[in-house]
Amino acid sequence: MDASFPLHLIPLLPLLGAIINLLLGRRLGKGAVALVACGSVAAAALVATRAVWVLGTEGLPSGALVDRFFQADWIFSSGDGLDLHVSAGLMLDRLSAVMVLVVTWIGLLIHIYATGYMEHDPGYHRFFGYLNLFMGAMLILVLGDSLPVTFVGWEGVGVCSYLLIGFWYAEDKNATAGRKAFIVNRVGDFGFLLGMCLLFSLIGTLKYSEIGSHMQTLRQPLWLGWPAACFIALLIFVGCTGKSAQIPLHIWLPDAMAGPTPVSALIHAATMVTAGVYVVARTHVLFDVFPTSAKMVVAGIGAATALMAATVGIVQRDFKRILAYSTVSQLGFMFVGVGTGAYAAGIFHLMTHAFFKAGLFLGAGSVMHAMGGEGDITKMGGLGKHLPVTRWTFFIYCLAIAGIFPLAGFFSKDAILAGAWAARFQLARQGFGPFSVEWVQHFTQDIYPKLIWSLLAAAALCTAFYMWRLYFVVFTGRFRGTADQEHHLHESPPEMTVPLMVLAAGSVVAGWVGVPAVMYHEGDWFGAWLAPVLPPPAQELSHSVEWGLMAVALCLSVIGIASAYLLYYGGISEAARRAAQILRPLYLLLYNKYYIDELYDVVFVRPLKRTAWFLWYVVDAFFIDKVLVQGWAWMVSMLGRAVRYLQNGEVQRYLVGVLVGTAGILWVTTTLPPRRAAAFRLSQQGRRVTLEAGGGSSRVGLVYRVDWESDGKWDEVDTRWSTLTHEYPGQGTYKILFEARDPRWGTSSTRRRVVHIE
Amino acid sequence: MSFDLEDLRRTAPLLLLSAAGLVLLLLEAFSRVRLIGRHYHKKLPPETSEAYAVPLAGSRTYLMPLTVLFLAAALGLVVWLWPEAAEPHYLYRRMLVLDRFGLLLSGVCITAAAIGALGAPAYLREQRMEFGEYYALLLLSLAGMVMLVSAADLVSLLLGVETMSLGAYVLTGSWRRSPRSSEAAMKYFLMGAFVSAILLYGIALIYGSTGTTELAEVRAHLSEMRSAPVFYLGMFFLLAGLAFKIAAVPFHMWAPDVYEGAPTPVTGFMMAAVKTAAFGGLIRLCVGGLTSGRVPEVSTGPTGWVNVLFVLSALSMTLGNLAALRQENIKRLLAYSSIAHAGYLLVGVVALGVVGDAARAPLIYYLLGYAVTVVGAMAVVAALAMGPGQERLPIEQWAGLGQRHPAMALAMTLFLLSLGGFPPTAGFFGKFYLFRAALQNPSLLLLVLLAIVNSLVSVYYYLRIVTAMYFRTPQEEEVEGHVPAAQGALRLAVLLAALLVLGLGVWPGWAATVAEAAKLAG
Amino acid sequence: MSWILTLTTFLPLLGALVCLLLPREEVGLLRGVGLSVALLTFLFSLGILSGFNGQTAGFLHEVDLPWVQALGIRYHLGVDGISLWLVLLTTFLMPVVMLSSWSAIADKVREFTVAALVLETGMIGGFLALDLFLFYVFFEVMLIPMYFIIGVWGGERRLYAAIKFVLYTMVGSLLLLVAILYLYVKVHQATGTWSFAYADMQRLVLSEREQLYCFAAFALAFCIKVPLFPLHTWLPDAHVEAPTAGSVILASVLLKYGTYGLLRFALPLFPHAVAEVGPLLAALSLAGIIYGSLVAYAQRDIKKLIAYSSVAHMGIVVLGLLMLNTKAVNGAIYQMLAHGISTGALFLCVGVLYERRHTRRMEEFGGLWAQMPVFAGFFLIFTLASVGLPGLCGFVGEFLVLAGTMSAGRTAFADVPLFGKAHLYAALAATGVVLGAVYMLWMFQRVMLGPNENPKNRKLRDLTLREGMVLTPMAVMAFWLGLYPATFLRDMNPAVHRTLVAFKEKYSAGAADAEPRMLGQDKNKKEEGQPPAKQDKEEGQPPAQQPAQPPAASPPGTGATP
Amino acid sequence: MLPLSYFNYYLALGAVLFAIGAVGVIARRNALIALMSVELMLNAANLTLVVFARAQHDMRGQAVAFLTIAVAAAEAAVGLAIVVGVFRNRRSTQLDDLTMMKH
Repeated sequence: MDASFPLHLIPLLPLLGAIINLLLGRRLGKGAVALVACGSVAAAALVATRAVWVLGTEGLPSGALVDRFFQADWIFSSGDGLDLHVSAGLMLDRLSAVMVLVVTWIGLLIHIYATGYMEHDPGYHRFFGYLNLFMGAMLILVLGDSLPVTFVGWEGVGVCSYLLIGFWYAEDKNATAGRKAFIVNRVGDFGFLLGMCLLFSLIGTLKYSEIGSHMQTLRQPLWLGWPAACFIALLIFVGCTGKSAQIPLHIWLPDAMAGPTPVSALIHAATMVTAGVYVVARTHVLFDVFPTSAKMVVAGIGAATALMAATVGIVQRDFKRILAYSTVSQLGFMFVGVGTGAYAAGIFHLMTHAFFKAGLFLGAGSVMHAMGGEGDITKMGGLGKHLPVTRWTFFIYCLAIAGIFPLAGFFSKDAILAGAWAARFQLARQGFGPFSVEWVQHFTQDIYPKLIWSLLAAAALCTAFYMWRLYFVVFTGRFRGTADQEHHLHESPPEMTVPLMVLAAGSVVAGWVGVPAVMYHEGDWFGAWLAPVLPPPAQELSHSVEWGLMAVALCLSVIGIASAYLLYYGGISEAARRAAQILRPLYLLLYNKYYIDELYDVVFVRPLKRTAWFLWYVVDAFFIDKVLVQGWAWMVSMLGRAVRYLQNGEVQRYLVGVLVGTAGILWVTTTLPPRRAAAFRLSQQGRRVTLEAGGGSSRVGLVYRVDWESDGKWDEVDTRWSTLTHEYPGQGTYKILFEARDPRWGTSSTRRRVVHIE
Repeated sequence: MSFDLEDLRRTAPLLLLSAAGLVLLLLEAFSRVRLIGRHYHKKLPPETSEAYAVPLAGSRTYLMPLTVLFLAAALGLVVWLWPEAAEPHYLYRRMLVLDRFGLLLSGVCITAAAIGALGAPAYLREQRMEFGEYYALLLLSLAGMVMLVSAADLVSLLLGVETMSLGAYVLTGSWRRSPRSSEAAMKYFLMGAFVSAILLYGIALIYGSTGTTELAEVRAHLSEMRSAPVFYLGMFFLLAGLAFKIAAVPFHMWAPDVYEGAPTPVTGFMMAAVKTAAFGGLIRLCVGGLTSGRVPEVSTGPTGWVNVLFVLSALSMTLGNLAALRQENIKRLLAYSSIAHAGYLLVGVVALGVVGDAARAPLIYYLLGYAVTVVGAMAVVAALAMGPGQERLPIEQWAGLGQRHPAMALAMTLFLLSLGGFPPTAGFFGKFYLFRAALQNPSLLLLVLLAIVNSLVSVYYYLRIVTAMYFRTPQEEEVEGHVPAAQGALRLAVLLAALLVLGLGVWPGWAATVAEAAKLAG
Repeated sequence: MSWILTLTTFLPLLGALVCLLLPREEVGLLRGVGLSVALLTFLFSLGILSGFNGQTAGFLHEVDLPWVQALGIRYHLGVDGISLWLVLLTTFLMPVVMLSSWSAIADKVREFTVAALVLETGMIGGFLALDLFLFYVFFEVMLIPMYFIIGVWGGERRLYAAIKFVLYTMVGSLLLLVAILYLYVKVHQATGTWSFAYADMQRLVLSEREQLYCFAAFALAFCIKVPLFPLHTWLPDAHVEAPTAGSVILASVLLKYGTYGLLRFALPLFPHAVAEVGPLLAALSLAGIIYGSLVAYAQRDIKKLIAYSSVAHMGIVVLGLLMLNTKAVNGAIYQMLAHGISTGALFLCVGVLYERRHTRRMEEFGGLWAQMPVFAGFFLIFTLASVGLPGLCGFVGEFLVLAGTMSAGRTAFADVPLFGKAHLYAALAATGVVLGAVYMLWMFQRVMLGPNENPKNRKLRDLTLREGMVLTPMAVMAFWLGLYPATFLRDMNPAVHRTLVAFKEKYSAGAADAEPRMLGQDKNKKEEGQPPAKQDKEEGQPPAQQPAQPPAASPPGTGATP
Repeated sequence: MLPLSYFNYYLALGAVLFAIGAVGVIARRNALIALMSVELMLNAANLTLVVFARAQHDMRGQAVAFLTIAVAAAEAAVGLAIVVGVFRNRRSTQLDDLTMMKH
């Protein structure tokens, strides 16, 4: 049963804040703008918490709070057997409760941080207007009760990220980064839109609650034997890769660092990028269909992205770029969690990651704030003494993300690793070409999950290594920047450091919510909270295996940190430089992000420009316009010129014209008809041959003669009948002579035809 | 055998016009004139001759109103005879016939002549060729037209054509000061005479083969004509003669030169009235004389007149439009456009042969619409083209006229749109009405499509003039002092024509019903 | 006989005549009269809304008087769900266009006001005409004022663009005339009466081949107007050379005549030809979407870019129309409205820029956001609307068309082979969404974002009050169309359903064999009351009554009749 | 009534005269000669008319012949007047010179 609750207030408040700031911001002054911005988000947070409280206490565990903001349909079209009714409805169930809390509270913290960070920026009111707009759109995305409403939020956040990345539009590279983000998101949205339309075309409704009841139709094979649900799931997953920066469409996130740091923290760490994971979790019904190819793809891409991003993160020099690749990698982890069926683990990691990743970015912000905007870590060093609070909060975040025991990272990452290890996919009942059924079964059940686990383990190792490399290079050793930078080094103001501390506390505490059962029997409170909404993981692991996995994970983290300590403590050590020299090609490959950007440029961007140019200059401007359109005009005008010069002014030539004209008409009307009539049509039935004169209506008044055996003697003379038949006695080939004559003028024409008689 | 007075009453318009012509001649004879030598007109081309009579300025101002009065009276007579002409009466021993078709077409000719005459004095005074005979010739030529249109006998057909043409030859050459006018007259006369000889020879042959020159009789004798080749040759010569008059290709070569050379009001008169009368004669001949149910091959046979006119129509439309495309001189452009319109009208005549009586009303409506449009257009050309020395004919010189003479330019645009066949005008409804009749017989679909393509091509050169008038900026400054003498009369003429064109376009109902009622004798 | 339609149609013409009489020098007065007449027409057009309550399927406010009795031509106006919003779009845009051209049109103001008002009469009349002859007259009447607007007040190559525009459209409309005449003659053969009425034409059943030829003529005429892919080369020239007001009217209303004509005349009259030629047109529209977007990406002139974007948007509309189910057709009509608002507004923005810098080339601009923040806001809203952001006008139409295309296989009103691969068509059409973002944002960045190096752009002043009053209603409509589409869909849906049911009824009735017959008349029995040499009908003959529209049994499935 | 073939020679004469007249108009460059040729053509037509009238014993043809003589006279008068007009302007009556208006 769904209780109703004024959910529309949650997205509406930030939107109102945005409108006020954008329209009236210039006149309100910085204080008022900040108040309106943070106030609206705080109010939204309170309402959200109240809603989650109501959801938690009353109502059934699997129920949801529903709010139909408009009673009438938003978009509707009926009458052709498959009526489309899309209404602007909002829904809060246990899954979206987690998301709402994360978005609102962490969003609030970042808003407060931003009031300090953006202190002396001229576009102050515009920034907070966009930020509130983003919050509104994100809340619509999370609270949407059907795919179209989610899609509205989906595109809304895409636009806000475009505006915020390109916030300092004065430089071209920021604007280009914003545009790149929006277009890559748009490619993702292309997939999401198609998935939505395909789903609608099959079951006629798009509400999450109703998708479950139509699973029967979705299992029917749509194409190549795969069920429709698989295709829809994959299409939606394309949308998610676009939004959550997974392998094919991840190139926009590192460039998105061009935006202000609070933006990176809010959008590109905590909220927007996680929308993909949320949507996959929300539509888990589609992914759980029998041949779990969709889930295998999700897990595969997640793992690959995790490792790729982690390896690239190792060699980067820019502070925020390292964190960006870290986010991509952690998102990979979440997708593996969701992909392998451990939905709760995925969402749990999403929640914990929001805390420490937001903290990391804010820390980076305060460092760059102190360093006067300098982002290259090789020019920093030894900042620990100058920024104590930032340093110690950074220390906690690094521990958390590396996955050290008591902190959040350990529990959520471990849950995902366990889920990966225990995953069991079913691909198909019959073999694929050379592979027998058993081998396929064996592969999907054992080899593939283990492969994913090992990729994740390697990614975890790299994560620990590059985070602590960052920590040691920035906060330990001696300062490598310029003198006046060192002179300016100062701790950030309280409205920046307080959120850091809160997030640090969160990074520690957040993990305890989901302690795995094996350690503490009902410790997995978070899993229990999500159990009624999301399906449980495929099957349980034995205790010994779980302990073993935890131990392995912990060891990997420790090894990562230790090696980072050896190589980078007190600045980049000599050993690190020599390693970079020896592995030069590998170093370059990683530093240039596996050359994926250049690949896309060569494969997509440049050909697009060239075909555009070709289509415009060659096809449009020349072929269609010049040749087809103006060609005709030129031809007609040439004809006109020719006709005009016929008239040279001499009277006698005109008179000749009159005579020639009369003669011409005489010729046309007298000799032409017989000629057309003579072109007869011959039809043959065995020995009977019939002859039918041509020329249609213009053969009135003509006479015909025919000589069947061309023996010089006209068999039929001057008959008026235009159809003549003849019965040939014997076999053989005969030549028929046919003549049509106009008796009035004596003009005639003859045709002869050879005919074979059996 | 008595002379029936009734006949006189029934040919009242014809008689009135002739009498009016003579009266004007006499009036002209008694008005004052001054002999002058060459030195007076310095601007004349060197080779012009010594001395000739030049009418005193202002001595002829009363002639135009008188002419218009006579024309109005003639029109009144036409309207008066209209109810009586419900069923045809044969006059003068079956030489002429009084029927609604003849009356309507003569009404059209008279209206066109009246509008043309209204606009004439301004132009004539400007070009200093003010003389009375102009109006006399106009009326006499008009009398010829009325006779041609209501001819029931080949001989009266010939006489009508001759009277009309002779008047036209002299009018064309009446602009003594311009060498072009005399050259045009010479060409027009020579070809006209040559073709009227052919016409006469045709009549002789037909008389020979059918034994009579009366159209109704000819039709009766079609089944048992004495010798077919003679008859068909005679028919061809008759068709050739009339095709020359309506300037259908290949008999069109005279038209551009003559229309360009003749003074503009005369060109307007020739384009509108002469062409309408010629078509009237052609319809009389083809429908009245050469179509009979029992002998279809004379009309729709391979050598029948429908085939001949089909070819003429296709040629005229195509060549007329193509030649007009690159034309620079406005009068020559409108000449070629009138050849093209002869082609469209021939589609109607062909439809008369193929579809029968359904095509008669559209043809008459199109004739009315076309005549009014062309006479209006030429009146505007006369008004706008009046430069101090040379007439402003090349289209470049029309640049920017939209600014300087907005009213005239707007009227000209309306006329051009009507010629091009754009909706709210008479031209469009005419074409629609004509194609509606033609399309009832699938064999004409090809001709209609050709007409459609041609009217598309024609839109280009009509809009070229509009483009020049409105979109281009004028090159040389208008000589301020010189305000064209086109006062009230010419403006009234243009206004009348414009109102008729627009009225026929927006409320074609009444014109269509009148055209429907205009039955053909026999 | 309600007079509302006649008044709305001919009020602008009245205004034009009044302006003709005013002296040429009184520029202020002329502009005032022009604007007030346009506003008055808009108020009257709101009156048309009165009859609509979401259930009306048939035509409302019908006016049916004989015009040329002898030929069966009737002055027959009527409005239904489809043409309602197009008329209101026209009357809504005219005051905006008049206001926006106060500064743009400096010379010959009287002629401009007259041309614009005559054009408005033509446009409104065309949408309301239910007599094919009357439709053709209005279809042509629109051509001349547009020709003058482009030709007199246009840019450098205005002559070439104006002539090309007229001739290109004339090719189509002359073929249309022949097709209409052919139908007119066939109606006479089938029923014995001369009539151009839309109801009679709809009930006329022709043979397979005749339908194909007539449909080809109709489709060519309207596809030139749309413009569909290969026939579109007149659009960029016409747009670039036309003044701002001309471009807005051309983009927002004249293009809609193509698609409106297809939906109202081409589809219902020749169902079998649609089934046959549908796949080709759909393929062309898809090509149009992708081709239009790509070529737009290669443009240096903003107006040309927006012109090619119109080719892409209208490609989506044509695709929607050809899918023959209520969702896709509703989406198509909605996209027409949305495109009218978004592209019209974009042209207004370009007009604002043109008035300041007298150039339209992108490299001349750059970094204008700092200079003109308010203008930047409006320009951003309209760019995003054109890209199809949900919440703005572009999304609803696209979503409905894509949903309709995807589900065409199961829900179409005629079994066309095309719907087998409808999924593929939907996928290709959806690429338009991505390409749209590519070139629009690329243009937006080149013009508004980035550093402001060009010295000439230093001191551009922001929007004046008048320009603000021009752009604000457009922005309001963009949001209204995006956020609350029910107001528009409520009336479109029943009309579209009725058209498609009529289409299905005629499609299933099969094609005539040799000579034409009317729907509901069985093949052999000709209507008795038709003696061969038939005199034309006298005054008293009531127009051929259209059989009462039976409550159409909707096709299989749950579709409850509205 | 005599068969038509009896009059072949007269008809042939008429046709030949007609042809000569036509060639005269086209070939000769002098305007006056052209006028005379036209008169010749008209008389050829008259001859044919009279022959046919005789063949059918019907006076109509001969009446028409009289009419045509009057018409020919009128035409000659007008033609000469125009030739005089051209001569006054051009000092020459050669038809080849009259090419001021072309194309």
